[in-house]
Parts: sequence; structure tokens; C-alpha cells
Amino acid sequence: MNAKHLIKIITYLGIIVTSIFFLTPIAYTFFTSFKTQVEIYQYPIFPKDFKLDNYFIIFNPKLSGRFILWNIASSAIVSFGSMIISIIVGTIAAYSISRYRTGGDNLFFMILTTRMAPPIVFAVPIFLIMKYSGLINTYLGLAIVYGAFNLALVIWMMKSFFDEVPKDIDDAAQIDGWSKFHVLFKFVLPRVYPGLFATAILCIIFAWNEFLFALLLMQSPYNQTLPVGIAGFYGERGWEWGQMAAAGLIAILPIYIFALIIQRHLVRGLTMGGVKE
Amino acid sequence: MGVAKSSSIERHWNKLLILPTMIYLGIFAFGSFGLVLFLSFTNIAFRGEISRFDIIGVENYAKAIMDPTFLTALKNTFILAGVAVPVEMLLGLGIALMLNQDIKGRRILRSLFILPMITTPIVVGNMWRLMYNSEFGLINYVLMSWGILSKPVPFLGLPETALWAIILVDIWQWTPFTTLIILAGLQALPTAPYEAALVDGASSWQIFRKITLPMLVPTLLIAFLLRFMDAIKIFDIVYITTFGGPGLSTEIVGLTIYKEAFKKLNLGYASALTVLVLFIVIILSNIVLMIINKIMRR
Amino acid sequence: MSKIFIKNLRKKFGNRTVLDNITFEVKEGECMVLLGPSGAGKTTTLRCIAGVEVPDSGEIYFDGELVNNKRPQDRYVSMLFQSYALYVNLSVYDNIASPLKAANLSSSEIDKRVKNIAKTLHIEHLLHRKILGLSGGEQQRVALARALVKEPKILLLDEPLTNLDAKLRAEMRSELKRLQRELHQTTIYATPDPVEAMTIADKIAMINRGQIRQIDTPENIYFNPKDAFIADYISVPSMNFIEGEVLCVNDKLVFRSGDFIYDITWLREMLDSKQLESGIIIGLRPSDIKISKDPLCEGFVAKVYGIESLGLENIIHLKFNDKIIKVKTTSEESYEIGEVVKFSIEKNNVYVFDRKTGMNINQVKIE
Amino acid sequence: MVNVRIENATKRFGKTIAVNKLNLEVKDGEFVCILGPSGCGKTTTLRCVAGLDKFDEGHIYFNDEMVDHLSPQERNIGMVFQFYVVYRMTVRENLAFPLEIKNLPRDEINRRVKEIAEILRLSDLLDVNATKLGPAEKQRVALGRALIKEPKVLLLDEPLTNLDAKLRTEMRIELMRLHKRLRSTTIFVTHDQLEAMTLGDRIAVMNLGVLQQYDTPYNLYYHPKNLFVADFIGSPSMNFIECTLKRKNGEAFLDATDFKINLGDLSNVILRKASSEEVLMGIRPEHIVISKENVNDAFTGIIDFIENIGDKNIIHVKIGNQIIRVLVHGRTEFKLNETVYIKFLMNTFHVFDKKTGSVIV
Repeated sequence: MNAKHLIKIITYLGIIVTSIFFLTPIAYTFFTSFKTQVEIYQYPIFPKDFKLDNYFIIFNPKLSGRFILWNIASSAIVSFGSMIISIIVGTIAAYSISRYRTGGDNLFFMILTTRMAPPIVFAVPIFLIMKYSGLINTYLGLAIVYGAFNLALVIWMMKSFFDEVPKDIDDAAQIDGWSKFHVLFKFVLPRVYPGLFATAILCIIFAWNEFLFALLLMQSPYNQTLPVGIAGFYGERGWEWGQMAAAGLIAILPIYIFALIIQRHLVRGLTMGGVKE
Repeated sequence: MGVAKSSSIERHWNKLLILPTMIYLGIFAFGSFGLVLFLSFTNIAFRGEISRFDIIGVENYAKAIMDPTFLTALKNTFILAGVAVPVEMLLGLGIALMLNQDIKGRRILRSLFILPMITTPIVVGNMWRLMYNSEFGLINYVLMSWGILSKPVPFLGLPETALWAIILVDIWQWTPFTTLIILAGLQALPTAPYEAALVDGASSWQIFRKITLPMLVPTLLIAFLLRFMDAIKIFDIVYITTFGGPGLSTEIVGLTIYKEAFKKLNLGYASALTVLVLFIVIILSNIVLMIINKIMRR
Repeated sequence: MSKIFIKNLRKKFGNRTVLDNITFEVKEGECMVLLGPSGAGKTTTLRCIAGVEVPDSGEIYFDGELVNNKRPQDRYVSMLFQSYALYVNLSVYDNIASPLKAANLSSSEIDKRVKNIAKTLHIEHLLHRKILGLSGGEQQRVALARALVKEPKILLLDEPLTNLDAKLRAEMRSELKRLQRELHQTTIYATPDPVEAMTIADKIAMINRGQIRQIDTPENIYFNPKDAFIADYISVPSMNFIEGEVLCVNDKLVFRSGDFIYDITWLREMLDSKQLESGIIIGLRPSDIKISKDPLCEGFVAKVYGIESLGLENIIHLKFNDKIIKVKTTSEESYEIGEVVKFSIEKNNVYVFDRKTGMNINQVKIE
Repeated sequence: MVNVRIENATKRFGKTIAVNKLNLEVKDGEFVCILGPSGCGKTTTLRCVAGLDKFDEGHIYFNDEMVDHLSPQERNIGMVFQFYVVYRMTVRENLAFPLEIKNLPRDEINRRVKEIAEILRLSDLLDVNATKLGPAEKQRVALGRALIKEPKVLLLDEPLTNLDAKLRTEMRIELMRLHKRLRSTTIFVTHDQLEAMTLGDRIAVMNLGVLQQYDTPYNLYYHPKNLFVADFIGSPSMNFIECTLKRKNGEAFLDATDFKINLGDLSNVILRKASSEEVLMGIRPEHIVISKENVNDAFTGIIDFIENIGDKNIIHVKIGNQIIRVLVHGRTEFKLNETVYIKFLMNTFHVFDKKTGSVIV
């Protein structure tokens, strides 16, 4: 009828096309995870029925030759551990930068660089450092590496949360008679708990998804993290497509749940605190 | 003058808080950089133990700038970033504009649209291996049943299509990122200029062109910068889908360094490549920052 | 209660001088108002006294004791922030109790004192509420209670009324003053609002660009301002200024600015040769100018440019010599835009300032 | 030019009623202020007239033509917002924007831009980027953009609120002169009663979505219809004293426990109109005379507090438990705790019904 209606129609069409584009690969993987090796060729899109065979197989080391449960445990330990390290170290640094401008622009650039540089440039030195410090093949080693990578994220995200707490609060608490230690942990930190939580989740997500260093530093099938554990599915009968799809879904399910919980802060995390929502 | 009598913890409180970070980053970022810079002048090789370790000067660099694999990898990396990122920006802007309107189920759509971006890259690679598969993959199935293709095409297996197939994967995974940032930018825009333009009598297109777009420029720049720097980092997806092949058609710098260091075990040469890549990244990010500064100032 | 002495306080932020040699004294139980525009250095002065800002140089004495090296938590001062700086994660009660808990008082003592101060400020009914649900006025009272509960040596108030609406502001103005007087609390109060300053102060320190321009009683600041800046700032509505030269005609001294010619022979004693040469500025408060429609009346001819209503009174903007002169009249006389009127002045109400330095030439010295 | 009529308009946001059965007519060329505290529905009303919002019930007419279904673009109005809106373009482009939309010929646009720039004293700034201007200049640009298309109706939403005091007075005078010259039908929303009193031909006082009184500034000040208007108009605000209406020898008087006020001639009217004995007496601080000497019928009080506001003083006089504020011009000779005598000027006080808040006299 008029321009307004036209825009509405185009919008809804666009939304539908976009939804199909974004969701099809995920849905297709979901469907494939219920197909046996033979059914994959018989049923191009939807599975015949929702058989859980592939899921049973991948969780059974005897059948699949993989150690998914061990991988999940490794991923959880390393993600959580690295999150703790970077949150503790990064939060107090973020407070210092937010309140005292510690380090000025140089520190800003320095920390930013660690996030801008491709991880691969750290591959050789970190491999050697880990090898000769005996931390290779340990959870701690990988957690320390992830902690370092997430540090920049934690610092800039937490800084943007601290910046939202007026500095008057610090001064008021100090004039009330509290020490600087109390000011931070009793008065300022409680006000950024939601931000801290979101940041922690983001750290976990990034660690959970990481592949390169997990590949380099974890070499036993028992302590490999999930992305490495599910990377290849070439078995006796060629590519085990169904199992690959099932394992992929297992890996991303917790991430999807986490991401939905902290949606509100996702943009801030992705832009290092640059864009707020 | 200072607060001399106060306890020394309070006096150095700000430095104390930042100290762990300095140590941490000192070892990892700068220790690593120093180490890699040093190794790049050696021929160090590694097979479980260090098997070779001589200082050979700039030999690695001389070799690198003539190395067809490395040069092809650089070319591919920049084609990928140069094509994928602008497409992601345009799509992101379009989708954000759609989501910014008053439509039903906007929140749910927004939640669904972030899924590709947070999916484990290795899983993303595997998903698209299924999609692209020439024997049963969905894409071939659909294209053939619509009559667009007469016979299946192994998109990831042909030198002509492999890089483009990976670019599409990158677009799939990262368009949500630009969408989300641009949407946040749109929602942060003040409504007053928009309403003023309505009262002034402007049409929707005029409002977008003259009011919305100019105000959105800073957000677009942030999104572009972050996305471009990230696109250069691509590794996992190429590793799992093509491992650089066929031939060198999808070779990217991350993969070249990885293969040199951990397959061919030339740590020295890999270090030199690393330094070169880092150098390019730093120059590039400075150029981008400079351009952004210029535009912002205008 | 304490007296406080501040000597030669200086502070720079980068290249910008924020405090330039600030010196003043506040007697025990006195209320000193730091009055000046935003960015004058009022807040920085208060923050230096509280100890949350460290001055580049200068000394701060409480009761004769140098406190420069004391941490904020050891100074026993209280500060009320413009933003109130309440702890939103704590209840009203815990907010007020915070200074007492920091001092490790017993919980029964804390309880007693919190309830006491809450009663004084009429906020007993709010004690168990959350901060976020409170109105601006209530938040302000809670912040005040937190500041007063520890019975500080010095109470610092940083624009405490700025965030309240006009009506509440007028109410709190008188209540704050009553409270300060009753508690005999040494207070330093920073505000940009001259009306607030005149109402609350025992003494006003007029501060601008980091310098103290005049310290005096409100009355003296108003009637004997030291320079044109202060005269303009303290006047509500603001003062009219006419800049011009001084001429000697026969044995008379005459001020001239365009068509405005005015006999200032009576000023002869006060003007020095430099001022005769460079000229002077005449300052007139809008309420001190008479306006008349009678063409025969003595005075200067001007046109009505605009009219501002203040309820009972109007401010008539007159266009005179391309300048706007504001005159206050009662609302019973009505004027039309464009109307020609005459205005006249009386020499007792004329302020005279040096054209170059802006200093008040006929300031009456009061010791 | 146009006559604007709002008929029986109601607007709800969820459960709150922002505007409640509003009837308002703005005559051709009239300058009307809508005055009220924040949340009274004044901005909502303006936005509905602009077409940015829609009333849930009721109609808006421009010259008897119903405009309810028209979009803002179609209503031919000019509007200025509280937060000065300028586009990221030069001043010239800003001013030309509404005309370019209409595809007017270039020389016509140039002529009108020049004209309006002259009126608003923007001629020297035409090629400056509007976002770089100071607040007052920005607001003049916004005003110019609203005026340049010669709108039927000019809508101003607290346009001066974010300027500092000095600029605010200046702009007020400019607006008044501009209106005198252009005579466009204008609706001006503000929370500042002084601003409304200065500018408005008529003022519509609103509270909680309800129109309280629609009248000239003079009548609002001297004949407020209810407690809210009496309290809201005038600064310093009116004194209100709780009284009981009593009768003695056929004459009525007000008993305020600490003092009594004879009603004289007004007795009959008050007795007839009052619905109960509980009333509030209101008197403006400027209608009270204070002196150190006792005079007939004066009340004795003690000075509790002196508020100095520029060239006036507000003296708080305590009579029993009541505090009455008195306005005194010029320098004051009164001192704290001094005993003084105050007297209400005849026929200046109002009596309000305590329950309904409406005025009795």
C-alpha cells in the first residue's frame, strides 16, 4: 500500500532468509547426528527417526576409541581454572586502571596488542616455555595460557564496569574510615558482581572453544580438551559423519546455554568494553 | 608532599593491584616475543628434544620473503579478510536495521542469531564439512534438486572453490558479530534527531541516509576494526576443513607457521614467519587506527 | 568541633592550575561557603581537606595540627557528595552505620547513634529500605545522616542541593542552616548558587579560577564586592555594566559611554590618574534603576526590548546604546515591547569599577 | 496560521494515565504555555499534537480538520526539543533540510535560509558545523529549522531548560520578540512557572494528567482555582495555614489556633460555599507586611530564620507552631529571634477547601 507497509514486508522476508541462513547448518548437524552411516545417504535432510545410537557410541571408548567424557572433564577443568586465574588477576588490575589510570596509554596499547595479535604468533614460544617448565600436558599449564589470553578481555571489560561505579563511592567509603582494601572488596566490587559474572562466563566460553593451544599442549587422549577430542572422525569405515555431528552438538550445548544467560553483556565483551548495550 | 605516614600498602595500592598482570603479561606477551625474535635468527629444530641449534642470522627472513607457500598464505589471508569482512559489515547493517524495528519475537531472534558466533570453531568446521559434502551434503542436494547444479561439486575439494567456501563459513560465523554490535549502536542512538527529522517531514530513506548513518559511523568503525583484526587470525576452521588444501589454495599464515613449527619441526624458520606476521599485524592495526582517528576527527 | 586553617594550597591537573594559593580559616562552629562557578576549584579544595586529593603544596591544619600526612580515614571529617555517593548494595541503616562500623564501635552504640541521627533528620521510617527506591530528597537526607553520624571534626558539603528540585531546595536550604546552627558544626559548603550562599553562610569565600577573590560576611560581599566579577556573580538578577571613559569638563568629572553621559564629580577623590585615563565601568543593580514613562522626567531615553515576568515583579530589558539594560519593576506598571521610556539612577546605588583591573573603586572599607 | 483544538484526549502508558480527558483550544496566533511538574502529561500532550505519539481517546483538530490519522510528516508543524537537536551538517544544511525534503527550488531555499538566519542572528555561522556550536546557538539552529518551513503550528518542548540561567533569559526575550513578529500559533511546554508567566498569552496548568486551570498569567497569580495552582505559581511559594471556619455574632472568622483572621465582608460567601469547616488559608509572602512596631490587628511572632535571596529577604516568622514566610525587599534590619508583628494585606488571601483543594475565595 504505502512505503511503511513495504518496509514491513521486506523486513519480515529478510528476517526469514536470515534465520534460515544462520540456523540451517546447526539444524542440519542436529538432524545428521541421528542418522547412521547408511541413513546419511538415504535421508538427505530429516532423519528416519531420532535414534540416539551415535551418542551412545561416542560416549563409549570401547566402541568409538575416543574419550569424550575425559575430554569434557579436561575442558571443564581448564576453562574454569583459567577463568579463576584471569578473573582474579584481571579484576584488580582493571580496578587500578579505572581508578588510578595506572600505566596510562602505554599499558592500554600493550594489553590491547595481546588481544589483537593472532594466537599463532605465541605458538612457538609458549610451546617451548611449557615444554621446559614441565607444564606441558598439565591442566595447570593450559589454564595459565588461557588465563593470559583472557586477561585482556577481563581487564577491559571489568574496567568498563568499574568506570560505571562513581569514584565518589571510593572517596565516601574512605572518608567513612575504611581502608583502600575494604573500599575495593566491600563497597566497589559488590556493585559490579553482574558484570563480573558475565565476564567469567565469557572467559569460560573462550577457553572452552580454543583449539590451537589445546592441540599443542595436551597430547594424551585422556587430557585433551573437547575441541581436540572431537576434531577428527576418520574411522575404520571412513568418516563417521553421524558421530562427528553428535560430538559437535555435545560440545556446543553448554556454550549455548552460557551465552543465552549473559546475552545482555555479550556485546560489551566482544568489543572489549568499547560498545555498551 | 605525599601521604607519607600511611601504610605502604595503601601508598602503593594501585601498583600492587596491577603487579600480577604485569608479571603475567611480561612473561607471556613480552617473554614470548623476545624468545621468538631470538629464535628467528637460529635454525633450531625440535624432535622431542632440541636437535639443532645454531645462530644463522637473517637467513630465515631471506628465505621467508621468497617462500611461495608463505606468500600464497599471506595473499589468501588478506583475500579472506578483504572479502568476508565487508560482506559481514553490509549484512550486519542490514540485519541490524531489520531487528531494530518493532517486530514480533525480536528478542528470541536476537538470541538465535548469536549462536553461530559462539559455536566452537572446530564444530563450525565440522558442520560445514557436512553441509558442503559432495555425496550427501545439504548444499549439493538443494542446488541439484533446484537444477542449479547438474552434478555434485566438492566445494572444499576444488582449488577454484575452496577459499570461497571458507569465506562463506566465515561470513556465516561472524555476521552475527557485526549485527550485534551495529544493533547495539542503533539502539544507543538518541531518538530526538530521528523525531526531529520526522517533524521536519523527512521520509524513512532520507532519515536513514542523512541522520542515522552519519551517527552510526563510530560504531561501524569499531565493528570493522575488531572484525578485520580477528579475520586475520583464522586458523581452526581452515585446519579442520581443508588443512590449507587442495594444494595451496586455502593456505593461510596461521597454518603455514603451524606446519613449519610442528609438522616440519623448523622452529627457527617458523619463528621468523611469526615475527613477520606480527610485524604486518602491528603496521596494519596502526594504519586502521590512524584512519579511524581521522574519520572520527572529521 | 574544630577550627580549620588552610594555607597556600596549590594543585595542578596536568597544565591546568586548579588551586592557586588558597588560604582561609574557618572558626569553630562556623559555616564557610565556597562560592564560585563550576570549575573554580571548590570541589578540589574540599577533596584536599578530606584527604582524597593530595595538594601539590600547601598546608592544612585541624585545630592547629598539620594533617597533610594523614589518610582520609584518620582525619575524622565527613563529606556530602553532590552525587550523594550512597552504597546502593546496602540498606539505609547500613549506609548510615558505615562510618561507625569502620571505627569498630560496638553494635549497640552503633544502633543508638544511627537511630538518633535518623530521628534528627526525620528518616527513621526509611532505615530498613533499600537506597534505590528512595526519592532524591530522601537520598540526600540519608547521605547527610551518614556524614553527621560520626560527629566529624569538619563537615564538608559539596553542592548538596544541586540535584534537588527548586521547591525542595528552598526547604532544605533553611533546614540545613538550622541544623548547622543547632549542632554548632564546623562546616565548609561549596555551591555555585549565590542565593544558597547568602542564606547559609556565616562567611563567604568567593572563589574563581582557583583563586580566592574575597572572604567576607554575606552582607559585605553583596554590598561591598571587591571587584566587578563578584558584584555580577552575587547579584540576582545580574548587574548591568556600562563601560566608558572619564572626561574632565570644566571643574566637573563626567562619565561617557556613547550617549550615556553622567556626572561623577563625587568620585573625584577616589579615582587615580590611571583610571582617569583608561576609563571605568559603572555597575547598576536592576533593582536600583528607576524607570518612568513620563517624557518630562529626568533620565536617559531607552526603548523596551523585552519583558521578563518574575511574578510580583518584572524585569524590563531596555535597549540603550546597543546595550541591554535590565531594570526591575513591580508588575503593576505595564510596558509594551518597543515603547520609549526613561530611566534614571541614583549615585548611592552606583558601583564603580576600574576598567582594566575590574576592582571596585568605591568599596567601603570594613574591618 | 491555524487554530488547534484538543478534544477529550486521554493517553495511557500501561496502567498510568498520562493525560486525562484533556480539552484545550489554542487560538490562531496565540502563544500558549503548558505548565506543570515532571510527569504531569505536558510533554505527552505536545508529542501527540506533533503526531509522534497518539492519544488513546479523543481528537486533535487543526482549523476544524481532524488530524488524528496524519503522520508527523503530514502535519506541517515545527518542533523544538529539550535537547537541542542539530544534525551533523553545517548550519546552512540544517536550516535547508526541511525545505530540501519538499524539493523546493534551490534559489527559493537559499532565500529563505538567508531570511531565517538573519532573524535568528545565525548569518555568520551558516558554514559552521552545527554540532560544534554552543548550546544557545544550537537551540537557535533548531528553532530556525522549525520555523523555516513556515509551519502551521510551532511546538516547543522545554527548549530553554538545558541552557544556563543567563542564556535562558536572553533566549526567552528573543522568543517573545520572534513571536510578536511571526505570530505563529505556538504551544510551549515548560516546568518553570516564571518562564510560562513571561511568555504565555495563556497558560494551561497541568498536574497528574489533568488540566487544573487554563487562564492568563494574571489570573493564575491572583485568582488560582485550586491549591495546586496556588502552590505552583509564584516564587517564593504561598504560605498555607490550616484553619477551622468558625462563627461568632453572625460573622465568620478563621481559627488557626495561634491566631484568628476576621473574614469581614467575605463571611457570607465563604459560609455559603464551604463544604466543611476544615479549610486552608493561603497568602503569598509578598502580601504580608512585617514591622517591628505593633499595629492594629497584627500578629506577634518571632523571627526564626532569614533567607537572603539577592535583593530580597524571606523572613521566616514563627507564630506559635506556625512558620509564616514574609517577603521583604531590599536590605533587612531584622535580626534572628527578634519579636516582630505581621499583618496580612486585605483581600489578598485565599481560602481553600481542605478536602477538595478547590478555592472558596
